[in-house]
Amino acid sequence: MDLENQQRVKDLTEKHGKENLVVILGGAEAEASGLACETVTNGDPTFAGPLAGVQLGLACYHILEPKIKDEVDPEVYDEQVSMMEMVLDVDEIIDEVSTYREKYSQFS
Amino acid sequence: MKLELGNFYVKDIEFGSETAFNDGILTINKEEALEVVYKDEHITEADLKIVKPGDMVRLVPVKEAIEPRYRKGGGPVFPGVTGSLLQAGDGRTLALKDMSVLVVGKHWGGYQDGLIDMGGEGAKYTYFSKLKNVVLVADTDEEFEKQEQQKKNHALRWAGMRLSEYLGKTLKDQEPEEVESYQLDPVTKRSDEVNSLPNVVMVMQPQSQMEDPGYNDLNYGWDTNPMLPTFMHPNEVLDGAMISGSFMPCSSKWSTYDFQNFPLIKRLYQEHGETINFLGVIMSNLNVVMEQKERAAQFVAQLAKSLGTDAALVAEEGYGNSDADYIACLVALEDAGVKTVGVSNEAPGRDGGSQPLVTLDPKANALVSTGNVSELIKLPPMDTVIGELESLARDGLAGGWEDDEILGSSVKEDGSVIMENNSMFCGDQIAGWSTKTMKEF
Amino acid sequence: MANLIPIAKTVGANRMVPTISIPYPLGDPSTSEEEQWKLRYHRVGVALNALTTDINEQTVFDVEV
Amino acid sequence: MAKAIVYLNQFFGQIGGEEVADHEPEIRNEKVGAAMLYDQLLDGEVTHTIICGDNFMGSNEEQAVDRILGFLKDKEFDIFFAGPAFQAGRYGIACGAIGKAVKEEFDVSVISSMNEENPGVKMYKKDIYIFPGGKSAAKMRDDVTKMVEFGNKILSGEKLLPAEQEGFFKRGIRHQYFLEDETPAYERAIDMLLKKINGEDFVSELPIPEIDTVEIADPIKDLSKATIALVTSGGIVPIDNPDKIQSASATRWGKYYIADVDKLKNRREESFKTIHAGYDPKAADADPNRVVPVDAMRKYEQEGKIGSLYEYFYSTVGTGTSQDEAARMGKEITQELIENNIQAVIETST
Repeated sequence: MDLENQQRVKDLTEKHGKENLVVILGGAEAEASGLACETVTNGDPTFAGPLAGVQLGLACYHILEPKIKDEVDPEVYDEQVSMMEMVLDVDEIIDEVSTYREKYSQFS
Repeated sequence: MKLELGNFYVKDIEFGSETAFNDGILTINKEEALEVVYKDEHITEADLKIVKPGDMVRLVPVKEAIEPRYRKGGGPVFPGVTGSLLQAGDGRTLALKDMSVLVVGKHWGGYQDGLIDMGGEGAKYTYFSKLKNVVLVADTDEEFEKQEQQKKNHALRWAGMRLSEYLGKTLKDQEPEEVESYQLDPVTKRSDEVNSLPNVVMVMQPQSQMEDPGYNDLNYGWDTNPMLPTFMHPNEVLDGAMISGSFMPCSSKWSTYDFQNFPLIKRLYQEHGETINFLGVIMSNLNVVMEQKERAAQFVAQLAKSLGTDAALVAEEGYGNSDADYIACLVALEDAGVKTVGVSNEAPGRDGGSQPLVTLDPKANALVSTGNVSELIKLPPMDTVIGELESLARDGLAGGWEDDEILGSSVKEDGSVIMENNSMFCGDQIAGWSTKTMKEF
Repeated sequence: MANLIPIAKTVGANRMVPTISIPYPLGDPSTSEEEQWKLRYHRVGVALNALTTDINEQTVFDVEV
Repeated sequence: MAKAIVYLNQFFGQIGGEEVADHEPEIRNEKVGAAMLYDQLLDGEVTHTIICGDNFMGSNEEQAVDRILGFLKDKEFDIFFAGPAFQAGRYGIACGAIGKAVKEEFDVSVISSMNEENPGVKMYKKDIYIFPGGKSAAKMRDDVTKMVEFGNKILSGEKLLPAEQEGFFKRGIRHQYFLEDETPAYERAIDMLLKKINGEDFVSELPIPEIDTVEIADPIKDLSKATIALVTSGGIVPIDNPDKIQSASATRWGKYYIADVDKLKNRREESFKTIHAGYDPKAADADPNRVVPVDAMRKYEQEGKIGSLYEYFYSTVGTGTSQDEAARMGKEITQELIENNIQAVIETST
């Protein structure tokens, strides 16, 4: 997760509180999504950004996860996401993100 | 040629009224044995000790190790050295196994002498800590070399050979427990089956770098310095044709015991007729003049080619400038189409960061390395010292020193030592026993 | 000036003049004083000339005596 | 408790990216970025973080290194970590440069990590421990974990295993090692021989290292105006060996005045002899000019072929002397020769 986004998440958390924030990831690749999830839960694993060593423990999901998909207007989802859903390795992405969420998220 | 080595396993050694070997026990009449030692009038003081594996005993300066043997029929065990010339390697020789005769200077050591710890952490550095040893500790009146760093150690080394022959004689009329048989048909008269296997020679480079007589390894009593590489039967080496010299830092040396038991040769014998056709030994040497080094390498390659050699093992008894002989020999063989493997130690310095051999060539691409001559070794004090501990620091042993800005003297007041591997007695076991290698750290 | 030219090469020497042995690089004691001097004078001269010679690779200079 | 200091570049030190790569070196009394991770894993404490821009280090290496060494002068630390630098070339070279300097100045272990493609590996693997690392910061935790596990091992005084087992890049540092399975040399030799005969793969226990090359010096233009010095590794010294040069594995050298000497007198005349233990001393003791040809040089001086022979000759012993020591002594002697305006050297070896 780039340094600007880390700063954004950090600022939003300070403004709204950890419990009031859910991070939805849209990454197309499993490893990067996992890293992003790790960043907002356990801190920046590359130790390069503002979230280095900061364990926010935020709730974090990928847009492809059923739990999130069910919350979205199917028409909008169809328009925005379904094309990608067909070409991405959904299972691998969900698997990776949920691994970090289960390990480090304090909220759900 | 067929050599039968009749083995008698020594379970214990003790002093007694009669020198005899019975039921695995070697008994020595000390007085009578010392008479054999004193036959040379240059021996001024002598004593015998017995040391066994695990004894907390340090021996220094150790000059030689010999396996006691008896030649059936009564000829000298070391033809041309302890008696007249005769053909070694054919017939039966009896040997006292699991023991050696060690020769230790009572006071004086030199560049070429070494140290043995029979027990404790130092024991792993030498092969001889695994053996039961009769130790001849003696002094001589060889005044001319007392203060010299390089010593011929003539009186002591020869006394050791006499003593080992004297002990070997106890086997004279006995039947060995086990007979090792070593036989090779003449090179041109081998079976088709054997001839179809890859032809292999063992190339030996014994230490011969002193131009003055008295220091070099001897081949049937002949100084190996002015020698040109020659073809020998491996049985000759195993049966006393070669004796150790008195030059070269000690860990790089082959003792006479090493020649008598040369593990690389014995191992080639095991493969003979199975995976290889063992042609024999090319006995080369090590030189001090560039042209001599090149000439020797050229002779080795020519002999190998003429014999139809496919592959060779080359072993070097030394390091430093003799690495030039070693590499030259490996390269000459490779250039002659012979696949070579070399066995030697190396000298990358105490810190391990220097060039491992003084000359290098990419053709030497298969080397077995048995140790770092300059590795620093610290050893705690021992209960007993046989010889004179101070000699390690005082007498210019290759791995010892009197004074070093940082390390002080090699010998500490409490009897502990710090030394270079250089002075471990035949410690790099280049004859083939070494379980040491070199690794990157 | 070294006898073991392969060693000199291996350690990176660029201008090399061979000498005759390790223990006596510049004078064989088994030869006459005159011969020894001739050899030493000649080979040191070769080394001095080597210092003035432009080279572009490791070079062993020829000696005549 | 063991103390560690960590070196990071501007990016991992959270200053910023390429736009601040000129960031000047600074030291902070806190754990910045990856220093936090080091601190979590270390059996000890990270006390300071040093941050320096990669470009600053790249274009002012000497100044950057000096300033950082200056920061460290009054700090107590037992171990130094640099990086990981992944595939970032400038960062890798910076880690190597500062790591080497810290190791030399403070004699502490220095550990870094780089991807094998990083040019810093080749440049500095001999000088510090470098572990093979990932290509990007995604491997931060893995790479730091490897570094710190090894660091913990060093701090505990545990015996270190060979490079191939510990995992760091080989440094060209070779030590003897007793094989766990005690396979004797004769088995290893036969095994290698049979494999070589059969065309199978084998591993040499002594891989031939790359041969050193030295830049070729320009030729002397006018020998008749040059002062030339004699230097030897043949161990020729005054009879009492005043500098106590060792007979083997030498660490000392000496210089001996010969301005008033036409030829070196020998051992019997109580003048010069050799203390070199690696060769038969007889010929050199009888006539030291055989090793240090003062007599021949004087002749050429008289003949006007050379300007002059320098008033000292330099001597040490070559046998068993490590390359590093030899190089150090060579540098020290060269320094003196240059200061005294010597144009050329004839080096005689035995």
